[in-house]
This record gives sequence, C-alpha cells and structure tokens, in this order.
Amino acid sequence: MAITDYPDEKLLHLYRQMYLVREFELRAINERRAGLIPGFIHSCVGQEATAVGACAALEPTDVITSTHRGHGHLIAKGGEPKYMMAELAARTTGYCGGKGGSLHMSDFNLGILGANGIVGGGIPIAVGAALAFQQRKEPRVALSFFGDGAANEGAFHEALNLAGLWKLPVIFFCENNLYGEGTPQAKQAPVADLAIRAAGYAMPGVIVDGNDVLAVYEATKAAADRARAGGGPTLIEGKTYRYRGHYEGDPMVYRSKEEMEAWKLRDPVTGFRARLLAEAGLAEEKLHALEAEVQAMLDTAVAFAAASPKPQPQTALEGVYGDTDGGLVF
Amino acid sequence: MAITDYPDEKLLHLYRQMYLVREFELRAINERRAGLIPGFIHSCVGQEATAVGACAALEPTDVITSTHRGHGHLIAKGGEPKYMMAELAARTTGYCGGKGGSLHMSDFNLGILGANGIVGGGIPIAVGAALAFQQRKEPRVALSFFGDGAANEGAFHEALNLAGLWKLPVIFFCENNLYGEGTPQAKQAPVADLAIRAAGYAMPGVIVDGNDVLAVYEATKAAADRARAGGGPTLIEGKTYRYRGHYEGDPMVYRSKEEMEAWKLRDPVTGFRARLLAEAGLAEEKLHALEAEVQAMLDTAVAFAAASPKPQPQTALEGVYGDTDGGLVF
Amino acid sequence: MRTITYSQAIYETMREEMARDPNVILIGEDVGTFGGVWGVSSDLMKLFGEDRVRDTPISETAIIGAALGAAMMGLRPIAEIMFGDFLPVAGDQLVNQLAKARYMSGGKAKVPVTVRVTTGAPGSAAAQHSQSPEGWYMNVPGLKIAVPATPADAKGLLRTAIRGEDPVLFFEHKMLYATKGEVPEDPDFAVPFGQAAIRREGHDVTIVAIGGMLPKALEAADMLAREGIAAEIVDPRTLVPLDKATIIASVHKTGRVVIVHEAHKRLGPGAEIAAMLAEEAIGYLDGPIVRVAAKNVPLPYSPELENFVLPQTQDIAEAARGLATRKL
Amino acid sequence: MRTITYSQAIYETMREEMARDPNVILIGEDVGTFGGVWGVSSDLMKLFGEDRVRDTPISETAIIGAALGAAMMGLRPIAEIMFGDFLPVAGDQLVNQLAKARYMSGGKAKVPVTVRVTTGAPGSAAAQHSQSPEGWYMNVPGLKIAVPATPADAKGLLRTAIRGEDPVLFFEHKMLYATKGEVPEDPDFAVPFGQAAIRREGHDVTIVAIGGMLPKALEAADMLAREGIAAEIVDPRTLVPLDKATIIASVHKTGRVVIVHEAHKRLGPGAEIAAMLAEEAIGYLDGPIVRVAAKNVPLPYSPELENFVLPQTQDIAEAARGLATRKL
Ligand SMILES: Cc1ncc(C[n+]2csc(CCOP(=O)(O)OP(=O)(O)O)c2C)c(N)n1
Ligand SMILES: Cc1ncc(C[n+]2csc(CCOP(=O)(O)OP(=O)(O)O)c2C)c(N)n1
Ligand SMILES: [Mg+2]
Ligand SMILES: [Mg+2]
Repeated sequence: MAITDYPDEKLLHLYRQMYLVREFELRAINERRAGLIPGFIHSCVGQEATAVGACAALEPTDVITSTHRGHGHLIAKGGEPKYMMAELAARTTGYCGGKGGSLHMSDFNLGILGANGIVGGGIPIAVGAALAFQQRKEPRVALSFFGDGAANEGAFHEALNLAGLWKLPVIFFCENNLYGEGTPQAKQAPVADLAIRAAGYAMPGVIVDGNDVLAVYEATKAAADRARAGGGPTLIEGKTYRYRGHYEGDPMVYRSKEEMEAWKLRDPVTGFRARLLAEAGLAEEKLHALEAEVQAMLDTAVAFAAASPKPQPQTALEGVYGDTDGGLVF
Repeated sequence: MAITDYPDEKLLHLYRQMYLVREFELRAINERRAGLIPGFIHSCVGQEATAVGACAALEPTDVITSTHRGHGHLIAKGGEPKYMMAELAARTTGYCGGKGGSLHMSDFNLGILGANGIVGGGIPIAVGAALAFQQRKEPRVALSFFGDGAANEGAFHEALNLAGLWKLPVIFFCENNLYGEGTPQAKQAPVADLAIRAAGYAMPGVIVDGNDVLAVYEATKAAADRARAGGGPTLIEGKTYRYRGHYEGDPMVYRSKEEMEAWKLRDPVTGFRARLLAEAGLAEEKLHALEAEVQAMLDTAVAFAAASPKPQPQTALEGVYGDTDGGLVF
Repeated sequence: MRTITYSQAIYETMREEMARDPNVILIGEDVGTFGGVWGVSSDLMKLFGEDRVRDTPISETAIIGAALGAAMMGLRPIAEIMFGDFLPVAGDQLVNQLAKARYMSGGKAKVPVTVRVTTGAPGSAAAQHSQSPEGWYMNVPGLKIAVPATPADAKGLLRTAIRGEDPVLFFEHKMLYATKGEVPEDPDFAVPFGQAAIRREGHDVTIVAIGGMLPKALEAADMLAREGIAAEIVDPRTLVPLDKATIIASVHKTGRVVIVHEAHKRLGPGAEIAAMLAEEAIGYLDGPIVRVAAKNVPLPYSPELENFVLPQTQDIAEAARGLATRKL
Repeated sequence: MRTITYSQAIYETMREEMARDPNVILIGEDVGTFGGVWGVSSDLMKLFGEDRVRDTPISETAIIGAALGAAMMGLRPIAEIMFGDFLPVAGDQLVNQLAKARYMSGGKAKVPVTVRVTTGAPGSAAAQHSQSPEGWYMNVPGLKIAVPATPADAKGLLRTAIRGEDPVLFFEHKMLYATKGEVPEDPDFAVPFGQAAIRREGHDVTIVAIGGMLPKALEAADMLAREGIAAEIVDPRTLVPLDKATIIASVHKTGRVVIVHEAHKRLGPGAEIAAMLAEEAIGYLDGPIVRVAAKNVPLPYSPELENFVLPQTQDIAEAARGLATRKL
C-alpha cells in the first residue's frame, strides 16, 4: 500500500507512537542517570517501527507478550507513559506497584501480558493465550515479540510447533536487531534469516524491513487477519537495529562505529517523519504540535512518577497468591 | 549403490545385526514375562534397519547417544548381548552393574554414551561429544538417535542450532516411526517430514526409507564422511514403524490392525533376507548358519544373565561421585 | 460411603469440574486418545471433545507455558506432566513464569493452573522415572504444592486446586493410584489447602508421613502398636502452605518426631518440616528430629538396590521405636 | 600475600587452569568477545582462542548438554550460566543428565563439568534476575555445590572443581565480585570440598553464613561484639558435600545457632543444615535453630520492598542476640 493510501490520522498516529517510544526511552535513560529509576534499562531506541507497526495492526482486545526490551511494545499497545515511568521509578502508582520494574511491566486490561526477564520466556505464554481464544472461539489474536537471540531457545521451538500444529491465532514477531547482548546474530545461529524456520512448523515466514513502520504494519495486519480467520500462526522477522547498548552502560566493544552510523541513516522515526512531509504531504506544524504534546505528556509522566509514593515495605508480602488461605501460606 | 555392489560380508554383517536386534528384543520380551527382567522394555521390533544401517556407517571410535528404545542402537554399535541381557536382568555383570537398566545402558569403550529416559535428552550430549572431537581435531563423529516425538522438544532445537552454527561433526538421526507413545506424529507436529527442519539450522536434511538398511547405511555414510571432512552436521529422517506397543503391555488403542499389517509387508529384516537371496544371490545355508549362531549367542546371553549375581544392596551407594572426598559426600 | 480408587477419584474430579465449568481444560501428553499413560484421564476426551482435552506434542515447556497463557485469559487449565522427573524440562516456565506471574504484575495476573504430575518410584524404573520432586519447587514462592495420600484427599485437594486462584503442583503417587478408600459424593466436596490430617492418634511418637509414605507409615504404626508404642501419624496434605500448627501440636503431645518421605533425604521436603520444628517447637522435643527418606543417590534400576535406597516400613518403625524407647 | 578481588580470583583460576590443561574449555553466553557480562572471563578468548573460549547462542540446555557430552569425551568444560535464575532453562540437562550420568552408567561415565553461575540480588533486578538457587539442586544427588564467600575460596574451590571428577554448581555471588582479599599465589592452591571455615571465633552463638551472607554476618558479629556477645562464624564453603563435623563442633561449643542465607527461607539450603543439626546435634542446643533468610516472596523491584524481603545485617544481629541473651 502506498503511503498516500493511508488516512492522515493513521499516519500521524504511527508517527506519534514512534516518537513517543523514542522520547520515552530517552527520558527514562535520563531519569535513571538522575536517580529516579533504580533498576536496569534495556532501551529500544532504533527499534520503534517494529513495536509500533506491529501493535497498530492489532485490535484492543488482542494481546501481546514482550521482552526485556519491552517499553516500546507496551507503549505501542496502549501502555500509559505515566504508569510506566512510575513503575520504572518503583512507585505504588506504577503498573505493578513497583514490584515488577522494566522487566516485568504488564497491563492485563490493555492485553499486555508482560515484559519478560527470561529470553524466550514469553513465547509459550502467547501461545497459551491464543489457545484460550481458539477454545472460546473469540476472534482475538496473540502476538509475541522476541529477539533474534531468543529464536535459539528451546521455548521458541516448542511454542511454534504447538501453534503450527493447532493452528492457533498467534503471531511470532522476531525483532532481529543483529545482536543478542554482545554476540552478533551470525554467531548465534547459522542462518541469517530466522523467518526460514517457519517452514519447520508449517507456517508462513515473512521478512520485513523492521525500520519501515508501514511495512511492519502491513505484514502484521495480514498475519492478524489470517489468524483471526482461523488460518493459524505466522512468523514475522523484522530486521532492525538497536542504537544504544544492550543495557545502559554497555561498553559496546563488540560493534563498530561505522555499523552504527550506517543504521542511523535508516532511522525509523526521523525517516518516517521525512516521508510524512515529503511523500504524504503532511504539514510540519502538525508534527510539531504532536511532538509538543508528547513532550508535555512525558513531563507529566516524570512528574507523576517522582511525586508518587514509594511502597511500604510490608506490602512486599502481598500479591504472591490469589487465595489467601487465612494467612497460612507463609 | 546396487545391492550387488556390496561385498558379501558386508551384507551378511548387516543382516546378522538386524537379525540379532530382532531376536534380542523377542528374547528380552520373553524373559521379562518369565520374570528375569524386572523393568519396562520399549522394544524396537520393526526398526532394526535404522539402528543397524546407521551404525554400520560409523567407525568404532565414533560415538552415539540413544533413547528409551535403544537396544537396537546398542547392539548395532557393538554392544554385547550378554552384558545387555545381564543389565536388563539387573545383575552386577550388566553394562551398568544393574544400576541403569534398559533406559540407561552405556558402554564408553564402544562409544555408546547412553540410552536415555528423557525424550530428547541425548541430543545435546551428542553435540557436546562432537564439540570435543572438533576441539581436538579428531576425525570422529557423534550420532544421536531420537524419535519423531523428540523432534518437538526444545533440546532438539538448541542442539541442532549449536551444531549447525559450529559445524560440528554430528549426525542427528530421527527415527520417525509415526508415533510418540499413543499419539500419531501428525498430532505432534504440523509437518510430516521432520527433515525439513534442517534448513532452519543450515544443515542438509535427508529423508530415507528407514526400513531399507542399505538406504540408511548410505545416507549415514555420506553424512559421516561430510562431518569428518569438516562439513558439519546432517539431519537424517528414517521413516519406519514399530511393530509392538510403545512399551510391552501397551493396549495400542491408538492404531489400526490394517496399518500394522501394511507395515509388516515391508519388514526390514525378512525383507532384507529375501533380497539377499533373490538379488544378492547369497545361499540360504549361510543365513541359516548365521541365524543359528545368533540364537546360540542369545542362549548364552540369557544363561549368563540368569547365572550372574544380583548386586549387594550397599553397593547402591557407590558410583555417584568420582571424587570420594573421604566419605563426606553423603 | 462408596469406596473408589485414588485414580478414580482424580478422574471423577476432573470430569465433574469440566462439566461444571467450561473454562476447565486438560492438556498433556497422551491425556486424550490414550486416556493418560496412567489411565487417569480415561474417556475425558470422548466426553468433552478434542478441544477441551488436548493431546500435546512432547514439549513440556510448551505445555506449562500454554497453560499459563490460557489461564491469564481466563481458562483454568489442568496440565499433566507424565512423570515428576520431567518437570525440569519445563523448568523455566514453572519457576520463572508460572510461579511469579501474579507477583511480578503487582497481583494482577490470574494464574489458576493445576499441574498434575506423578511422583515416586513405581519399581525398577531407574533414575529418570522414579524421582520424588515434591521439594524441588518449595523454595520457589508462588507455587502451591499438594501431596494427596488418600482417594478422598486426591479428590478434595484436586477440587480445591482447580477451583482455586493459584498455580498448584499436584503430586500423584504412582503406587497410590490403585489404593482404595471412601470418598464423599458431595459434588462440592473439597479439602482446603494447609490443613494437615491426623491419620492415627497416639502419644508416644509423631510420624509425619508425606504422600506415598502414608501406607508405609500406617503399617509401621501397626507394628509399633503390637510392641506397645502408640504412634501418631500426621499427613500434611499440602507442603505449601504447610499446616505448622497441627504438626507442632502433635509434637507437643508426643515429644518425638520422625519425618518420612520418598524424596532423597538431603534437602527433601522433610528438611523444611524439621527446620520449622527446630525453630518453632524445639522446647517440645524430647529427642532428635529423625528423617527417614531415600538415600542420597539416584534411583537405581535393580530391585535389590532400589529397595535399599528407598525408605521402607521397617526403617520407619525402627526410627520411631528408637525415639520412643530412648532414655532421656 | 597479595590482595585481589573475588572476580579476579575466578578469572586467574580459569586462566591458570586453561594454561595448564588443554582439556579445560570455557563456554557460555558472551564469555568471549564481551569478556562475560560480569567481566570475569575478560581476555580469556584473546589468550586461548575462539576454540577454547566459546560464545554460545542463548540456549542454556545446549550449553549444559554440550559441556556434559564434551566431558564424557575427556574435556573439562567450564560452562557459564549468566544468572542462577536461568538454571531452570537447562533443568533437564542439569537434573536428569549431568547429575546422574555417572551413576546410571554404573560409575563409568566421566563428567568433570564446572557450571559457573551467579547468584544473589544485585539490587532492583527483580524476580527473574535476583534469585539464590543454591538449594534448588541439593535434593538431586550427583551434583556438588560450592558457595565461595571470599576471593581465596573463589580461587581455591574453583580449582578443586575444575580439577575434580564431578559436576559442580559453582555459585558466584554478584555482590562479592568486587570484594577484596588475600589470595595465595601457589599455582596449585586449592580448597578441598567439604571443609567449612571458621571465619571468626566466639563462644556465645554460632552463625552459619552461606556465600554472599558472610560479609553481613561479619558485620553483625562486630555489632554483637560491641555488646559483649561473641559470635562464631562458620562458612560451609560447599553445601554438597557439607562439613557437618565443623558445624556440629561449633554448635557444641556455643549451644546456639543462626543459619543465614539469601535464598528464600522455605526449604532454602539452611533447612538442611537445621534439619541435620536437629537430627545429629540436638543435645548440644540450648535454644531454637533460627534461620535468617529471604522472605517467601519473589524478589520485588522496588529497593524498599527488596530490602524488606532480603536478610539484612540487623536481622542477623537480632536473631543472634535473641538467642544469646535468651533465658534458658
Ligand atoms: C534464558 C536467558 N538467558 C540469558 C539471558 C540474558 N540476556 C538478556 S537479554 C539477552 C540478549 C537477548 O538477545 P535478543 O533475543 O536478540 O534480544 P535483544 O536484546 O537483542 O533485543 C541475554 C542473553 C536471559 N535474560 N535469559
Ligand atoms: C521429557 C519426556 N517427556 C515425556 C516422556 C515420556 N515418553 C517416553 S517415550 C515417549 C514417546 C517418544 O516418542 P518418540 O520420540 O517418537 O520415540 P519412540 O517411542 O516412537 O521411539 C514419551 C512421551 C519422556 N520419557 N521424557
Ligand atoms: Mg537481538
Ligand atoms: Mg516415534
């Protein structure tokens, strides 16, 4: 579909979301340095298009599972920056009341089943959600984000096999950013295109430019439509790149400046912005307005987080079990 | 290669081994009923050609890992029926002194790294053995037998990925007998040919008639030659069928008499025997002599097992650790 | 009251709960057509269809992960893992996902998953098919652990697990499947977690017997009774939560305690019970806390070796006798 | 003697053993080019080549399985698992394969594999990156478990592990990496398994401190000393084998014992020590056996919550003080 075939709102929405993801990450990094955020952050700067393009193809009732690099996925699925920032700041108002942090944020009302600290850990969970949808004949789809590194875990294999076998409404979205921590993808798997593994599970394997939000959107939409119609799962591989370290503080000894600079020429956010102006004929003021709105939103989010209370120590004991058992559990 | 291109000894050897595997299994089943053997048996009757054909392509210094259905693999790799029978009878003279039983027999001198009670459990171990060979630049090969069901375990995926990545000298031999316990292969994976998964690990995937010992031999020989020459791993899928229950006693509600009968028309042992007579022009007396020799060997094996001592209870405490630590371990 | 087997009790409970609540499903290897390798799920696939009783591939990680994801979406999956020995194949999904999902989400995730799994040595099944992993996940907060020892408890605890809100590891001892006992017919009969049962009263020595060890402990108590020693037998029924009060009360009465389980001795579940008593009830004790358990070696195949490694009725009787007749 | 960090001690030992024995290799995620996410393997890949220091894909099952198979063929692999939390991802290979290979083969299989793995909470790393799994595999016979608490022990125990014949889980506490201590230069300096160390002598109360808890226990002992209470600190160094004799001797002397670990309390490694004492040394005890450990909830992200869940110096001091000043 040509960019001009998209309604303006859609294009603006996609841009806004990507811009929000990017700016959220930069704020979070700053706030971590400033001391508001106690834990580690694995930022997704550079990978905005996969998160936003994929989630834009989903319905509000669809669900996702995410990863350690999950802020973008959450925002793209509707996560609210202020609750996210508050969670990163470990406040009671955060998505998990300060118990989860970056690695475990979730919002079950929005269909965000959780980031995950275990590489590959979320993939079987998405399959389970899809199983429930199929079981109840609900026209819903589950989408699991994971990295290129995760595609080498046993959990990936078992999950894709089960989904292919039962034709579950699930989309496996591999964000291939060429590295798993400090190890290049080429040293993690003998195949450059992980999408080819789809054939082993009798599902389509699709490769998209992961820095092109429209390409991602279209591939995911097609997969979601198929899944909803009972056509079963799809493996989508979005080729992309992370700009920053694996975690904030990573010395990045494992890659070259040249490589990083080359990828920045294909920036998903600024690139799309340029296309909006040049190809879609949108007025720059509109973008400015939207950018200002996002910045204001983030100001609010940071202020909200900073002003929110820290949890009372004793509340650490709550929320382990759903049945209280008269306090017998501990 | 035409059957007539094989030297007579080779053909006789292959037949002898298959006949031995078949008859060993039937004896073991009998002896279990008779009370000599205390534990469960998963017999490989019907699958003699994969075990024998594959191992015939290996050198004595090559190694294998096996499965719960492992008697054939062990015999084919040179395992001695009397030590096997003694192990099944839980005697001190058995391969593991009575500690392992059917599921855990091994002979490290013969390169038999062990049967395995965990489906898929042996696959990563074979990869590790191949890693040692590559590391030391030894021209040796590891071969891992496993079933169609095992190809859906995470261990399969991780093992094949590592082997493909490091181009390790290992052969993954999938005995696709169409069932994993009571579940047909078609209800375990969405692909009928598991060999196609090889592409996901950048290695050749080869399908052979698993009931044709020569086809199995040739495919394995080619894979072993490639591996030894540094060409990396191969996934071989031998299509075969087990005649008896998953375990002895299995009511087999999950398959039809017709299916079973149809497969018996393609019997790997009697079929090969017929070809030896009809196509290779071998004299029947030779086969009779060899069969008699095998029967005598099995008589001896059973007698040896029955006459061997049962282990002393206290010896249960030995062999857990290699360092004694002055008895401190327990 | 009618008498049924432990195995039937489990089957019945699944059938009743599946009939009652369409959200209850059963997934696992060979649970459908085959009826379960232990025969427990029998005709459930015929009764409830292939959609609600699903034969899975041999992929324990996918089984537990799928159960977890489905539970998050409102189902109440029962997942069967054929042998307790295979739990580590699904290790991450159990330890890092299922156990922690609720807590990490700040209490929002709903994870009512019952993991039915067999435990114990069925005889010459060797090291990878004979283990008793009841204790392996006790150090992982978030999981509940049930160890039913009678048909009635199999039924009552399973119902509590299925209707409950939490992930439960439900350990079915292979050697108990064929045992019989009275089981109430009340369709809501349930046994709460965290309430131990006194299986036999006595004042000389307490025997805490876990799961499959209950029959052996009762046998030992019979032997002791003939010698004039009155053993009290406590069955904890669930290890998490643990009914400390009942155990402590019994020890208060007897002053002596033997803890029996089929798991290996070193850091088996009995270690927690012993440590708890040593911390909270040491003043009641008139002697050492003795554990009778499998020796610290993998389970061997040979019957002679296996019998030596496993705790036997004689071992229980001997330990209890030793305590009861000990000079203070 | 020179003073180096715990991290350097581990690095040095690997370097020395790799130089000494070509069969020693190191495999794991990011152990090569990156030098290990904890920096411990540093330049080993440069020194020994990509063949002997191998960056693996993110596949913990393959890592442990490969180490096991390679060991069977005569190598002495060191496998690094980045976080103890990930051990369950390789659960089957650890529990059913590595631990049991020798025994199941009747003692023939050779499996000298050292699994280096980190443990403990590094601060706000939350539930899946903060666990202390030292106890998770203590119930699995066949594995040895080392919990070095000082740079010298990190070196000496690691050497013993690498040169030994058995699979070892070698737990490196994240918060100890930067701690410093004297480490002998003798290229054969080794610390045997199964020998506890008395880190401080005292006669009022015994504190058994495991791994990363040693510094906190020493701090607590300082506090107590100022109050006139002399705590004796025992560091078990290895949990399997466990040096019962030293622990019992200390308890014999003091009559009181506090066991401290960062693992959750319920069936953490301290339960075994407590149970062992309650079984073998109850007559020496003048009070309850107290365990100070992480509370039985997953590790939360928030520093306030995390500090509350983890055992603190104050908790240790309080428990020891409570025992020492208790009326008998
Ligand atoms: C099971 C497991 N192994 C290892 C890790 C440590 N780890 C965290 S992120 C990461 C790299 C993941 O790579 P990839 O899947 O490509 O995602 P990316 O970080 O590139 O987004 C690793 C190895 C982990 N968290 N879980
Ligand atoms: C991890 C694990 N899961 C399940 C089992 C139980 N089990 C033993 S054999 C078997 C079927 C294996 O099927 P396949 O791999 O095709 O081998 P086959 O029996 O057909 O030779 C199963 C499910 C097991 N032993 N290990
Ligand atoms: Mg990546
Ligand atoms: Mg099969």
